[in-house]
Amino acid sequence: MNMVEAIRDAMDIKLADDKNVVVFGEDVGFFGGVFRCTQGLQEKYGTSRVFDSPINESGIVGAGIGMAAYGLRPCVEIQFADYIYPAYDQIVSEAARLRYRSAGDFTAPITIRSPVGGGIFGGQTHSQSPEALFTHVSGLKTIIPSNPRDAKGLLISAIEDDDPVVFFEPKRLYNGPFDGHHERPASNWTKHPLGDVPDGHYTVPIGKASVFRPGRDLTILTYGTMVYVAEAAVNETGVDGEIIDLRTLLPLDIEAITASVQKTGRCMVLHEATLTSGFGAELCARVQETCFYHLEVPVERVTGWDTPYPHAQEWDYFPGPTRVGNALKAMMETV
Amino acid sequence: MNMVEAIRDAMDIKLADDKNVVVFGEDVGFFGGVFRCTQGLQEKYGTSRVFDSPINESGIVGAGIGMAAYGLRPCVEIQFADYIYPAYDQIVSEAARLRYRSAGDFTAPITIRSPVGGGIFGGQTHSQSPEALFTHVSGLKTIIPSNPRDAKGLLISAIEDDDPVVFFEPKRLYNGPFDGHHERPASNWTKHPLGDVPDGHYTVPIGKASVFRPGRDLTILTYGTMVYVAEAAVNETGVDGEIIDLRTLLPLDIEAITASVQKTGRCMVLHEATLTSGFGAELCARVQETCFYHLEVPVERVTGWDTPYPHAQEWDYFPGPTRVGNALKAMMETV
Amino acid sequence: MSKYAPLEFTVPEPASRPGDDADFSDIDIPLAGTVRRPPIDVSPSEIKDLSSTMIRVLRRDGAAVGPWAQEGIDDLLLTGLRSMMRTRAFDERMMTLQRQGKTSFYMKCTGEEAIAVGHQLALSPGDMNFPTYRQQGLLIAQEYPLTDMICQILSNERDPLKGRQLPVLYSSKKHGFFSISGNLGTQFIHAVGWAMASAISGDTKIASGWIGDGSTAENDFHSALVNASVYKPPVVLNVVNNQWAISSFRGIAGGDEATFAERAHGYDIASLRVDGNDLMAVLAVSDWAIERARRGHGPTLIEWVTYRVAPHSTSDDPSKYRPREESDAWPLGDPVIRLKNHLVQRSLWSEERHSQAEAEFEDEIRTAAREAEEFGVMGEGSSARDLFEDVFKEMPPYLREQRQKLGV
Amino acid sequence: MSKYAPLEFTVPEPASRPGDDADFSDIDIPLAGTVRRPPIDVSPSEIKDLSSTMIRVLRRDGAAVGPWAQEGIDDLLLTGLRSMMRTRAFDERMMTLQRQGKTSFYMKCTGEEAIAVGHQLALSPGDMNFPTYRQQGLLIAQEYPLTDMICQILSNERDPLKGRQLPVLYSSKKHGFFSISGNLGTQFIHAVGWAMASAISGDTKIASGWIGDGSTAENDFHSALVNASVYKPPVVLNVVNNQWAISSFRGIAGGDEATFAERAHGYDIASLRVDGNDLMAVLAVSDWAIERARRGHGPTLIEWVTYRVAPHSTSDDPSKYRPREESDAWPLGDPVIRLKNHLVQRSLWSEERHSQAEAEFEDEIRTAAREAEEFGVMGEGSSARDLFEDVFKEMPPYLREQRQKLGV
Ligand SMILES: Cc1ncc(C[n+]2csc(CCOP(=O)(O)OP(=O)(O)O)c2C)c(N)n1
Ligand SMILES: Cc1ncc(C[n+]2csc(CCOP(=O)(O)OP(=O)(O)O)c2C)c(N)n1
Ligand SMILES: [Mg+2]
Ligand SMILES: [Mg+2]
Repeated sequence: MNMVEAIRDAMDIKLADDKNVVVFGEDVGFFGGVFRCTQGLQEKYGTSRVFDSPINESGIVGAGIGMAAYGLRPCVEIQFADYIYPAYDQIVSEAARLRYRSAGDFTAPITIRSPVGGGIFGGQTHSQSPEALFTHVSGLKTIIPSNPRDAKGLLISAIEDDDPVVFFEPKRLYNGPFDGHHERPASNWTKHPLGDVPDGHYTVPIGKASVFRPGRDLTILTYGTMVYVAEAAVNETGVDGEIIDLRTLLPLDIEAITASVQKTGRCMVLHEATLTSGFGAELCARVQETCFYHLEVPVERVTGWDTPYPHAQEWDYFPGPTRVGNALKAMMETV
Repeated sequence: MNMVEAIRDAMDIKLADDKNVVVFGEDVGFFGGVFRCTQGLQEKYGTSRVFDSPINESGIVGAGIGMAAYGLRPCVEIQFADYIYPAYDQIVSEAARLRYRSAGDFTAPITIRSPVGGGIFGGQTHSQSPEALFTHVSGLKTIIPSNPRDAKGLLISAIEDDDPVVFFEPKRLYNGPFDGHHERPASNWTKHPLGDVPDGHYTVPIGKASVFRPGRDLTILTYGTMVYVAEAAVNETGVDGEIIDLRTLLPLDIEAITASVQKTGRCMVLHEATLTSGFGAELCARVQETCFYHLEVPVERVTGWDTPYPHAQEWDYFPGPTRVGNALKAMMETV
Repeated sequence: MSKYAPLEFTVPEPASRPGDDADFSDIDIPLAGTVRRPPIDVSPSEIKDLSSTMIRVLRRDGAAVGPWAQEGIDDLLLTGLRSMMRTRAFDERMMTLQRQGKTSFYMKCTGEEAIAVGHQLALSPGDMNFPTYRQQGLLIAQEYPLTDMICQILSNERDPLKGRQLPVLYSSKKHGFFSISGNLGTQFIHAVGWAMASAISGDTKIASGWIGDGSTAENDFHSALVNASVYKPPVVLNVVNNQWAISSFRGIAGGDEATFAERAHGYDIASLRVDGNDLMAVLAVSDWAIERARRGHGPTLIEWVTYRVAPHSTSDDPSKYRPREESDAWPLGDPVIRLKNHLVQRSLWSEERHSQAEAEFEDEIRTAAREAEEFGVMGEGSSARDLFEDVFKEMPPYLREQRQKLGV
Repeated sequence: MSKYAPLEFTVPEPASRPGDDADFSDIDIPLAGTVRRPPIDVSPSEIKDLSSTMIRVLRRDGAAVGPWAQEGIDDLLLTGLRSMMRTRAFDERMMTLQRQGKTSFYMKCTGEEAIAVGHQLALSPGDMNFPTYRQQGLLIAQEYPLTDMICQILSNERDPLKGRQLPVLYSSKKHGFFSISGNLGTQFIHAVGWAMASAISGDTKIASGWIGDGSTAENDFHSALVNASVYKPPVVLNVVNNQWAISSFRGIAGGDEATFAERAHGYDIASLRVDGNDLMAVLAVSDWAIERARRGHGPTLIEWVTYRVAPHSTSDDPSKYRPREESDAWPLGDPVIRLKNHLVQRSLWSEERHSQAEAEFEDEIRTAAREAEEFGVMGEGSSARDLFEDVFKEMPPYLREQRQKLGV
């Protein structure tokens, strides 16, 4: 099962087992979404459960909050994460604050799905990774799965969660794991163990990282597409990196992180978003707080540059396996 | 001169010397702004240069971008930084990207002023410090002055800058330096050397920090209101802290930071915003990158908690001199 | 050089400023009873004229006239009068508390009481309001415990919102009162979403959204209208046009040449413009719109024309931007006096009962305030532990750690 | 239990879906020449009817009729025809390049050419468009170098935007063409702001904003209209209603019962609804609105009624959501053919010249494409150094360091 199918399966299961679940967003109804994540769901559950929304991201989230306050569990789609900013006020000032400001009287159990990341030659408005803009907001949970199995289990957890969840889907992973070698043929999920998605209802817990690849030399903290880039770089350099797939950014699995870095003594933080004030900054800060006396070299951030996501220079922007590999080697060389 | 007067003076000078400067925002015209920062300017420059806007923050910034593209230099006010989120898309996707995406063909030299921070018993929607949400955005400059003299010089620089600038004014400092001892009588700027503001046109450069108080034991990286809290904690604990007032968060004066931390070997990061993914995370990350081998203890973040800004519990949220002082002492005790 | 004159930039100005005589000559007021009452299933395009006029029931002489005058609602009218009087007395008392330094902040709705009170009396249990900070009448009209309200205003130990919100930003699901946001306009689309949910669930409940004239400029106004236009959910969209938004008059929201009710036309939403200082008009029009929504005929936008007699808040001084005596000149009068006159004329009420009631309500509120003050004022008694609760349903480990760090 | 029936949730549906016969019976089309032409200083409230009808000049038989028919503009009409033809030929060629893998992405405006082309011909040098991605006609109508356009589409060495933008998101200040944003709707308020600036500066230039039917739902539509309503700047606000927004039809933007032009009523903005497939109507109405703006009479919103013949983009397959032959059934016809018929009838043009012109334009564009391809395709020749330029006017040290790290 690819990631699109896994995500669709999660919504399908929740639509079937909870009549309060509704799914909407731009083009998600009759058409089934520009990435096809909701294909067939309107036909199966009707237009009251799965429907098109006007092109108004603020309204999608705002109406979702009203529905959630009523008692529904909306799972909404923002067509690209680059278009989530018009909804930013509704997410930050409303969804994230409602429980707190009403002392639990009203809540907003809404799931906001949105494709993130580049690598599809989409230019600056189809490529961004804005996760750090959400991890700074108290009251929100932020999830980024890296494979179909996690995506399904985490999306079910998100929809069942009683708080608002921002669920970012690395669009470059929809069809297959992607290691950053854009010049090579694309692989797909059918051949990958994590494309083997269990049937029916299961959950992957929010707030738990997974050790994607155990290793002894160095810890790589990463998530989403970059998990595979890290894997490629590890394989190509021979550095025995332990790759931690964070899966949830907030709440962060600091225990898993600390255990790994205290073991390896070296830590790289890897993401596609721009460097400054990216989520990698928080990871650096936490790691040096909990592992200071174990660190042999500074925590190294390998990330997108502090520029908008370019179109033609996409692969110069993208922190691919070469850049990651060079950084890995440099970190192992430093005394 | 207090900070309100200094800010007004900066706008007054720019309105007078550049006919392309216009000032607008909610209640800024006839009334002169809810914090009185534009008082008298409409009378002096007329309704074409200084005027009220509809209550639509997105429109304030959006119209400002259009004006800037025409050739004006709008200096707009968002009444409270808590209300900047509706304008977030216009700031991030438009103002910050325009030069890049048009390869310099169009630019958006707009200054967005807004009061930040708490300590005025204003509850969660009159107290926030959202600076980190802007430092992650490539193409924006972010400034937070801590005193009238800098405020005037930096605001003139911001208006003259050819790129969009977010200019946050710590509202608790408008009338006087505030050290976090809310139970004591408020002091005001007339008695403070930094309240002595030069007449006429001058600039304070964007991107340059200042050493607010030299010290040998430890570096405190901070900005805005927290500068005075740091000062109080240093005085009260006797820890000889070097207080760096960053003034500009982006571009960050990494040289000043590195010089100080390499000298002291200890670094505290202090801000009022919530901890996770706050600007303190970036500071931690940078400091451990540039000063790793000089650091004797982990960089310590003292910040607001990861909760919304509460109303009644304001002083439990606020990282006041006691909390800062305790952290300073603990950092000096650690071996 | 050019055959065109240089363009000019114009900014709308109110008819009068401090020092001028108050001037409301630009407000057209039709005689009471002259506006028709369409059936509740009328199509929006058939009643466009009703957005440009003003539905009024109470005549200057106290008589209730025209097609919107309801009969057989004497008890409701008496309840309405009492609720308006209690709301006004409450506001006065809270101002005193603020002056005494017992709360940091307060916002009055003086002169606008008929709107929230009348509308609430037309709603049914289970319906949900999405209010702004000037609809305290919604709570007071339904006997929400005044002590609880005051505890919220004092942010004390018994504050139902645990000290987390600015005074007056109430929340009570039980009373059909959605948590007030400090951010303007955001609740308007929530009302639409809630109403969509009611329809999706095959329920019979309706939502009622509230927004100020100034706040109609916010973008959420549009998202609410677009969604209401597309899905036609059971929602009433109330615009309280009290002429001012802090220091800026309605013209700065684009409400000078067109009415706010007319905004609905482009969205195919029914809309009505109403004398908001006329409780009988408020009741009748609210009934109409609520019944329309509940019968599945879709949304209605209502512009309630009124005047903000009070300062914007306790932080505001309106004499800086409008004539001091402007509120006396307001042509729609005082909603309490207008209803009183009607009831007195019909011998359902008297000047003596009015004075008695005033004293009674003052007493009631003074007692409630005294009771509330026992639990603390100005944030006293609020718990630092509460600072970390309700960020999420379950407190995650990192917040527990932060709480420990604070030592609470 | 309740006396009310359960509410129902309804979502608007287009008249036809794949497999159905195309159905446009819900679109009312008045005869050409039947709609009045008001003076340019008319007040918005006097022309509300013009938002619900459709201004048309070209009759089915090719005659130009009615008060909006202009005379003495033969050269302009010929230029218009050529520009439309060139635009269409350009689109076709770019599709081929996309199929050949020379560009990743393209968006056609087939069937909508009259709107951008006609409007551009009515503008003056110095005026500024704030376009969407479907107004390539604005550039092509003013002889913007096709090679430059193609270099942008190919993101090659000569791409004026240095490879930073998705193909088709042009920018050219010199040609009065504001940088196209990938984010829908944002430019509408920019147009208003730019026009405000023109008025503030005592200039005589006007701005022209563009938005799609689907994108009118975006909140920036409201902020644009509110600001246009308040300050009455010299701006023309163009809504291109091509019936579809990717897979959702106009009803999902609330444009089914009310027209998009009617949105302007509640804002006291003049508005007109126009046959967008009729170049003579486009010219005449654009002239009217531009002159109105330039003379200081304020903003006009124009709804151009047309049909998106093309797929949304090269990533789209419309047969998934609408009848395959829907575009043939579109009742307003093809703008090129309609103008051609008019010109042929008046002997200003002929079938032969038409075929010749087609061949000529195909050639011109093929040549331009060949020229452009020499500088690379699919991002070839773009420089990694350019990645770090233009983030700011001056590159700050941290970006210089990052560039060094990348080794460029
Ligand atoms: C998003 C946002 N912007 C600005 C403010 C500041 N503010 C609070 S009330 C107000 C005026 C609102 O006026 P109106 O909507 O007419 O309501 P009224 O106070 O007259 O009842 C403003 C500008 C805010 N609370 N939220
Ligand atoms: C803010 C934002 N939301 C969503 C999108 C994705 N998107 C691109 S085009 C489009 C449809 C726009 O339709 P319309 O405005 O009618 O213009 P048309 O394509 O018909 O010319 C959508 C939803 C976007 N680009 N920006
Ligand atoms: Mg008001
Ligand atoms: Mg369209």
